[in-house]
Amino acid sequence: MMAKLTIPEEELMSPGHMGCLGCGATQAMRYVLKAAGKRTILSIPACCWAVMPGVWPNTCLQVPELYTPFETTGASISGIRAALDALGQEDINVIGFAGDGGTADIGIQALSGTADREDDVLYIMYDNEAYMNTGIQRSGSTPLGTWTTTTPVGVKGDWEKSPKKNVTAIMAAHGIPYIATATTGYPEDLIRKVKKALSIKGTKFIQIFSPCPTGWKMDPALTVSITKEALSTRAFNLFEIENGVYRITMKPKKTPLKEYLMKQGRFRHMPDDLIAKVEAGLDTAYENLLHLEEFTQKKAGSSQ
Amino acid sequence: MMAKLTIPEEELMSPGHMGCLGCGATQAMRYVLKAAGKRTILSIPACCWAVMPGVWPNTCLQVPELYTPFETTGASISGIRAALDALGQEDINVIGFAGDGGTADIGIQALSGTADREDDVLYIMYDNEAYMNTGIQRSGSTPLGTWTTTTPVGVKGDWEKSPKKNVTAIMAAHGIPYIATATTGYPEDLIRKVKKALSIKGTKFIQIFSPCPTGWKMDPALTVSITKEALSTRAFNLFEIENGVYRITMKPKKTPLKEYLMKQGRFRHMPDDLIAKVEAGLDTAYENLLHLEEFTQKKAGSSQ
Amino acid sequence: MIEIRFHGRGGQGAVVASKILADAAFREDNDVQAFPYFGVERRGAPVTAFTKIDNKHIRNKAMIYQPDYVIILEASLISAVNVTEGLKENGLVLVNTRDDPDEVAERLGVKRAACIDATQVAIDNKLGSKFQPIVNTAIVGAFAKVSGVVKKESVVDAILTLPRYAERNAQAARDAYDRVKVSGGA
Amino acid sequence: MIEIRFHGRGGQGAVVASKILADAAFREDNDVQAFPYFGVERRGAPVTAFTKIDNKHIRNKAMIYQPDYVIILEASLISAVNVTEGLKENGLVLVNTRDDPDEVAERLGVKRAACIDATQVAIDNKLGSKFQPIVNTAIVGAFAKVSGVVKKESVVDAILTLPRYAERNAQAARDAYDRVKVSGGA
Amino acid sequence: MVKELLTGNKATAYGAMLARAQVIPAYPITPQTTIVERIADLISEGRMEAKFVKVESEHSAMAAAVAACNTGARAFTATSSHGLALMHEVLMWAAGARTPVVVVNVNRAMGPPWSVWADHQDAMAERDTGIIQFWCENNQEILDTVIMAHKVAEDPDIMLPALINQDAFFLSHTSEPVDVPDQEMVDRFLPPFNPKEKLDVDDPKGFGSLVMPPQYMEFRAKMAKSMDMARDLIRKVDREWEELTGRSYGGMMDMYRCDDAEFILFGAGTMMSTAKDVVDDMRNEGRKVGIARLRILRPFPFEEVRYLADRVKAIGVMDRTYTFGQGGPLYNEVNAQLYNHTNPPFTKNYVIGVGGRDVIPRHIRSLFDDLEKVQENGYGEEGEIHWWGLLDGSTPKEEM
Amino acid sequence: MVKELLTGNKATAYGAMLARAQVIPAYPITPQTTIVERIADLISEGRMEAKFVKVESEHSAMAAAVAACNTGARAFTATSSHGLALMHEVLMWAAGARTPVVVVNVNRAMGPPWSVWADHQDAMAERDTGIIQFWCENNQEILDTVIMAHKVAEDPDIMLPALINQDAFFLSHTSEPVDVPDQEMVDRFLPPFNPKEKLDVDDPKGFGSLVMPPQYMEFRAKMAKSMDMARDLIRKVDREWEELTGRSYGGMMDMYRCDDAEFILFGAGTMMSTAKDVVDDMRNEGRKVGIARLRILRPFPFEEVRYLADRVKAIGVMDRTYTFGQGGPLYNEVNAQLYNHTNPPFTKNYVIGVGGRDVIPRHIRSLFDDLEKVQENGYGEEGEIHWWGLLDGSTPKEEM
Amino acid sequence: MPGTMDEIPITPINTVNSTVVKTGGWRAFRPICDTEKCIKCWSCWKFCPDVSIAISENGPVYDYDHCKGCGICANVCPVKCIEMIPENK
Amino acid sequence: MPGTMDEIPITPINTVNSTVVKTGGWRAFRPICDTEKCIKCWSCWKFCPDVSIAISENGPVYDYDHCKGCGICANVCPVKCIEMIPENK
Ligand SMILES: Cc1ncc(C[n+]2csc(CCOP(=O)(O)OP(=O)(O)O)c2C)c(N)n1
Ligand SMILES: Cc1ncc(C[n+]2csc(CCOP(=O)(O)OP(=O)(O)O)c2C)c(N)n1
Ligand code: SF4
Ligand code: SF4
Ligand code: SF4
Ligand code: SF4
Repeated sequence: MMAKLTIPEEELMSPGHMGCLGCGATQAMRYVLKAAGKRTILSIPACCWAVMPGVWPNTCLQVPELYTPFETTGASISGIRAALDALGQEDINVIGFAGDGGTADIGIQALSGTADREDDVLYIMYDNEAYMNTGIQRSGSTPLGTWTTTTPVGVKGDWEKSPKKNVTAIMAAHGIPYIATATTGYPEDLIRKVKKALSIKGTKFIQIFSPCPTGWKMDPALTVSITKEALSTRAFNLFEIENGVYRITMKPKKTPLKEYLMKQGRFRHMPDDLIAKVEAGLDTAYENLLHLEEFTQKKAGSSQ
Repeated sequence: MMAKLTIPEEELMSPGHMGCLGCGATQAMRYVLKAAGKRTILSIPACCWAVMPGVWPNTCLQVPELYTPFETTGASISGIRAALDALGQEDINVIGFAGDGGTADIGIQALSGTADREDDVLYIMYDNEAYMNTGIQRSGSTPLGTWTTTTPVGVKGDWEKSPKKNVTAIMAAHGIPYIATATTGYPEDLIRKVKKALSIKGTKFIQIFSPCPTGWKMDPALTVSITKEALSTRAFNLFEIENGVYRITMKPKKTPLKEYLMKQGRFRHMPDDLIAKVEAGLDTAYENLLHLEEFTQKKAGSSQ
Repeated sequence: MIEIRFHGRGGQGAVVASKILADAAFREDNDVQAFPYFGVERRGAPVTAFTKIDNKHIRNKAMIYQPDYVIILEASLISAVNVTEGLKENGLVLVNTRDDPDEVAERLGVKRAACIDATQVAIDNKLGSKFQPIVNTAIVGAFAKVSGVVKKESVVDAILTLPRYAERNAQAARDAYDRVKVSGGA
Repeated sequence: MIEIRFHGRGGQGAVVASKILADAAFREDNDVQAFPYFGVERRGAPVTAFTKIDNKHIRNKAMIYQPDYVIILEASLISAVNVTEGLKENGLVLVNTRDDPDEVAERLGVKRAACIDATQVAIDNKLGSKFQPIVNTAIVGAFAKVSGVVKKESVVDAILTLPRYAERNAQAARDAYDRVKVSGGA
Repeated sequence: MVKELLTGNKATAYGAMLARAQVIPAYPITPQTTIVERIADLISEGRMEAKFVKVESEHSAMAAAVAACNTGARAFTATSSHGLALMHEVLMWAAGARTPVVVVNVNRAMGPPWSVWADHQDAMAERDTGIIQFWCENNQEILDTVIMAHKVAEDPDIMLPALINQDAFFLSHTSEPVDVPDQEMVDRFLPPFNPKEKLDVDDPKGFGSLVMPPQYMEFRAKMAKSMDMARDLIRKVDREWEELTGRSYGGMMDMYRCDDAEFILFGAGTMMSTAKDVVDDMRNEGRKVGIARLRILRPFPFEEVRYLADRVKAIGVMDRTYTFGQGGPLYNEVNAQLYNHTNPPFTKNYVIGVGGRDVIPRHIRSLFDDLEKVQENGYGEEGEIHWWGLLDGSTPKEEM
Repeated sequence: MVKELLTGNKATAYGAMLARAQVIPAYPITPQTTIVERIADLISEGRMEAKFVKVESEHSAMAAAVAACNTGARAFTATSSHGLALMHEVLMWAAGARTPVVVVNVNRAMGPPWSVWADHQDAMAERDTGIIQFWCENNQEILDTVIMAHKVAEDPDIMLPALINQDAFFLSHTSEPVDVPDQEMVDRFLPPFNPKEKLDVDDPKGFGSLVMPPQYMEFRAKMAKSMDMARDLIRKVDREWEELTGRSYGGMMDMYRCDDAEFILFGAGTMMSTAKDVVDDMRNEGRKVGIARLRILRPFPFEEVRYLADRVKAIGVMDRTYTFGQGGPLYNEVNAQLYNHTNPPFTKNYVIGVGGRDVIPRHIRSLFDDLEKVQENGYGEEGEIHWWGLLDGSTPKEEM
Repeated sequence: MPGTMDEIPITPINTVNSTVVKTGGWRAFRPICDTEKCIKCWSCWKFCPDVSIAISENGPVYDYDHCKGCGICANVCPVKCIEMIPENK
Repeated sequence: MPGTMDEIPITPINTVNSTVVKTGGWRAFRPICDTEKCIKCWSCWKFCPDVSIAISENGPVYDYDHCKGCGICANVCPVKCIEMIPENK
């Protein structure tokens, strides 16, 4: 009567870490380590995950881990890989694990360099849609309409004015062999993607949608369920891009965006017309994705 | 019997500059200034163009011009625009003019930030496919197979191993309203695109293919004619992307890549199989472009 | 100089409480400082904040090691944190609890304790949710009563400058002022 | 110490010439330095390079202001650059030209000049293209003859370490050694 | 003038607002973050008119600020530790470009170890860049200094960027009563920024080109001269501010009960505020002690340091950081300036409070005690540089 | 051992090859570029086995080098001026992380004005970072120092990054005869890099985490101690190298004819090489002059400076840069270390050669003349800091 | 926490498993499982961000030393057999 | 070139038109136009990177003070009426 576990049982992340109540980013790490296993070296820049493992001499991570300056993840994992190559050490996963700010903003150059060099590493962007470690400031990955401390509602309605930065598209433009999105609400899918990425040589990129109850002004108990709504509202989409070929890995039935937004304090100020505008944008983006899937799959099929 | 001039007569770039014999980048500047006119502020990072205007107190530029550290063009033009806004000065073009290294590599983060903020500026990448100011080192924009001083042929054949970075695709992924490619061999097209870009609000990006006889190990007299071959071999393609819709602005008849390559010392070592591989890659990229054109135009048509 | 230490959880408003108290004292022509413990705590974790009050100019920028008062925003912290650390001999501890102050004093091993069911006050005044009542204004009201360091009016005035629910918060402070109980039957 | 200055154009090999000469002198147990003028010149623009030769250890890292010899890789530079600047009283100028050395000496206002048609030597030895003949090895060969500062053999040995067309370059040096003419009919 | 309870960070934001900063490119970093947030709030509430450029890094923040300045706008930014370090290249650029950007830096320790607490390495490591440096001990001083710094930096004779330092948490996150001056008064004090040369389409010029060696040195000499001229201007601006507000920060240096002092502690930031209390106590006990607080690091207050040297028996220099392989930076600065000076007093270096360790009155008192002892008996085992309070037993337990 | 004609940059590349650098992330910049190019060539010719990581910026170069070091590989990189400045944050990180990356810096002026010529501001502005600093005067020294620096930096007691400085063009682009030691001999001298702690999947540890204030200071004290210990090790490594090759660089300082000198010029880089020639000439004229060349800036050679101070009448300090608002950095360093020293000699600062101005023998001679005059008559109008050779007439025309 | 200079490594190297940190003190609400109702689907285990649920034959076993009381387990439980009880009571 | 400190601005501000720099000295080959053959299409003018060709009724007028002799004009001329002559001769 005991159900089989759907994700690996081994834990490489321990309790006693410093994550907030209900932190999605900690789930992300837990799953990534389950997928990657012990023969993994992690590189973590400034972000919540630079604090969460614990204050010296404690750590919740059971794999070797390098803390680095904020903007260096791409360069750091390139350096680790180069060193392993120089030392003749093989079969070790090198994973950069950075927040959306550390990826889409201050770290995008180092990441772009890594991809340009085609270094054999996996870069994971855990995406909580703002700078959380410093207390909820906008990042490139913050969606249109969001309140953060640097996009205040105030009198003038200075909420975030530009749409969520499309980091997977940017990475796709780099022509790397594997790109995927995942979310903490679907650990099986997440783990499969991490494993697949690690089986491919070259630069791989995975964006993990990781709810942050603190920054999203949300009940921590909703961390899992909110991801389902993010998917069904197209606020986030699950797909992978293998050698340029798109595959949408989940196509849930559409639900109204407003329900998703109103569960989160960061969106609660949004007027209906703004919500409609955002919703339209998300729908277009989703259609685009469907088109890309069709188009790239057809092309791949025809070239076989 | 005197033909009408096909490009504006006014010169905002003077002779006496420090460009090499037959420098394509100087042509690029000449045409850009003809298109943009006097009410233009230029920002130029470290690159050949930081040296070419002349040693203090000389300058060949007849518009105000700010030299900046290498990696700052995006931030610099954002700062200029913000200042103009704060000072209430309107109708001034703000143009960043940077090399491929200063754009695709060390400057990509600042540029990405500018695009993310949707600042109202034009960013021009003059693309000579390597770091020329420092004496021909690879950049992200260096094509597969190229010799440069950091991708030597040597004994091991350490020529450039990754394809030319697709900067327009990266910028397209940023969702900016106007992106174009141009080349110095077609000044009328180039000037039209610069003018169009300047008529649009938001962040615009133009990549100008600018031959460098010094770095390409090529007869300077070929600066113009080589661009035609670049186009007909698909080594470079002319197109524009307006609000996501692609338009290929020149579709020349295909000519063999090898002829193009063998005119340039930087490619002369390339074995035939490598040439074939590069050629196949360029053909695929061109097909992709054709597909994108079809697909995005159809979509745009249907949504009208 | 009077030194007060607050214990709460990240997100519960201990830092704001320390500022309200400072503001109240400032309104009575004192010099003041209010500051959080300089940690990297996350939401849910125990946090500490401080207030210094003096009728002379406060130049001392050091932290507080021997508080005159300790204010505990949530009783469950008592088992998680050494709340009485450094408390002065005659110091007083104010706790958000329904329990009896004498019993609390004994449990904590201190001479003087005071208790206020700030959670109930907050719920009564519709501050926060049932799961996350906002107790920081109530407890400062109670503190005014048991310490006499600041007047009720000053606390209310300080609270009234809050950007949201100012009046309800002020009322909570007034209610707590009335309901707080001190050990020794005072 | 013997100091030599080279004038050429960017891309023409003046810097390599200065190194070849230094290398030749070094092979004769001298201490040497070879360095370009520290400019930011681009291809086509006039460039300058230097060689210092001494039988003692050279510690002086300063540039050269009063050369003993000036070597001009292309005659058209004479009108573009002040090629004789600082030349020592008895200094010699060696020019790549078909012209007569006496005439050149007069034109330059110097006591001693030497001329070699290095362009022709280069073309004869298939060095570079007709439009861009590579004259730097030839001219160093000529220099060996007219200056006596280094032996022909040393120049040839130095040239033979070049990565490409070493033998043809060496032959150019030998040819130029034989063909160079000095003013005053020497 | 209204008194408000402000943290150092809010005081900073108010300073920028009152100075009418026009372009503010900034990037968040603990413990500077609330500066950026408060500025966003002030703009959003319509209380402040400035272009807030939400850059993607500190490097870009400073680069955008420099460009804005070159275009003729008053530019302001704020950062801390790693952010300041990432600006390093552009700080030097700002100095050479003569763009008077004002930067507030919340002094925080450099990693690794990661640490967000007060430490002066970040700013000391910019002492060679050509940027003016102000140091503050309380929130009032921060607000006032933002305004004064713009006036100094933007003076046509100066035209250099300025850095304003405040201790992490001890100021940035501590609320204190602060007088908020009227806008009208500030406007009288600080005229609009109107640089002689700027990017101007009607008078096109190039800014910052290549210069050959013979001239480069001249440009640097001009910079050196402007930096030196800033000394008198800083004193003058301080006096003007005092006339308007009654508040002075001592011009180039903040001396507290130094006039007849025999023993002086010199240092920067909040620990010197605490030290003033200790001096009062010790004076009551008849001890001739005083505090010299670093107000300006660049240009270095050499006249003031020499003035002190002529009067005191010994100077203890407190450094909240360390220059590895050479000693505390302030200690070196003071010694360097007193060398070649007649009648040099004894000096000793105390490295203290590094990485956010609290400096409490007892520590200050023990430093004075130590200084007196050393002046009488010479340096003990620890030599002239003493790390105060290490676990290795080099500091008496009871003084820790 | 073969003698080859090498530029400073080629000597650097050979040094990295002989030191068996394993990971080399680097980014080109004038005048360092040919280092990167030569390394690419050596690898491509199969003469060197190293992973060359073609990073997109210097910030990434240093970050990749640090990470490689943490993984247990010997890491090397090279840069110059703006590139070094862009590394600033990561240089501090490398120090705190105790990763012995070796960095060669071609000293070049900082912009604006853009300038590619020799100037020491780039490196001096890193003096507070915790990185060991070597300075070279010729190409032989560069090659040798790359090897020695790895040995010093990687010592288990030290574990700090090292910076090796060489003057732009005067060394980087100047060919000189250089002894190229055998690989076998170098291997005997320099053991493989094998750090005690590294990223290891079989023994997982975290590197560089947050540390609370009480411990942060202890970590810094450990760094300070290691830096201080480097002094003896540098002397020892210099002696060992001398035993193997016959070449010594004076350990912590290169003193030339200082023993009985009355007047000393102290400074860094190529101008001090030129100055040695001048000293020989002047000695022949009976003048008691000597040259103290900066070999190590960090840790500062305080014993050597004090040794000199005990012997000479005056020290002239030549700075090829300037710290705005305080004086030449070397001048300050020397003064700082001589303060509190008994029997202090007279010192004067000469700012010279800034931004690539050539320093020729006549200049050196006139500095000695000036120093003698000043020691007798006191500072003249220029004071104790003299910018040598400005167009403003402050330096006699005939001495320029 | 190491007490002397010698016990401190040259740079922070983290070796102590974070389980020594009892984050249970953060908890304001305590999850209690009605093991009768539990169907052993392990959703709670799978989603716990604090790795504070162990699997047993009787259903989830809580590690109250570390559970922070976020309420995710109660929220994801398909049969709603987990209740969040205020710690104070 | 300014000669005194006072003539030097505080930072390099470039105001002198670069035409003062005679880059004609770089030229090894000199373009000569056979104006008889010229059809006045202005390709040469359009593509000259050194802005060294002026338009006249008789065809291109060269600015030999600045022309560097790259040969582009000769190369692009549709009727091949421009010849590049070695400067030496
Ligand atoms: C150079 C630099 N700038 C700024 C910071 C401050 N900082 C640390 S973490 C952080 C935000 C991280 O955001 P993100 O990458 O989205 O991760 P999250 O905190 O949301 O997990 C910032 C701004 C820093 N450490 N270094
Ligand atoms: C921080 C920094 N790193 C490196 C350099 C050196 N640098 C100046 S220009 C340049 C190459 C420029 O290449 P690109 O942008 O392609 O322009 P191009 O020179 O080819 O015109 C480099 C590496 C610099 N100035 N600053
Ligand atoms: S190197 Fe190339 S791009 Fe640079 S000036 Fe010369 S020709 Fe133009
Ligand atoms: S989620 Fe509910 S049903 Fe599933 S194992 Fe946990 S307690 Fe049992
Ligand atoms: S040769 Fe070149 S520079 Fe001269 S005019 Fe023709 S195109 Fe212009
Ligand atoms: S390109 Fe030829 S035909 Fe046309 S204008 Fe020039 S010279 Fe005349």
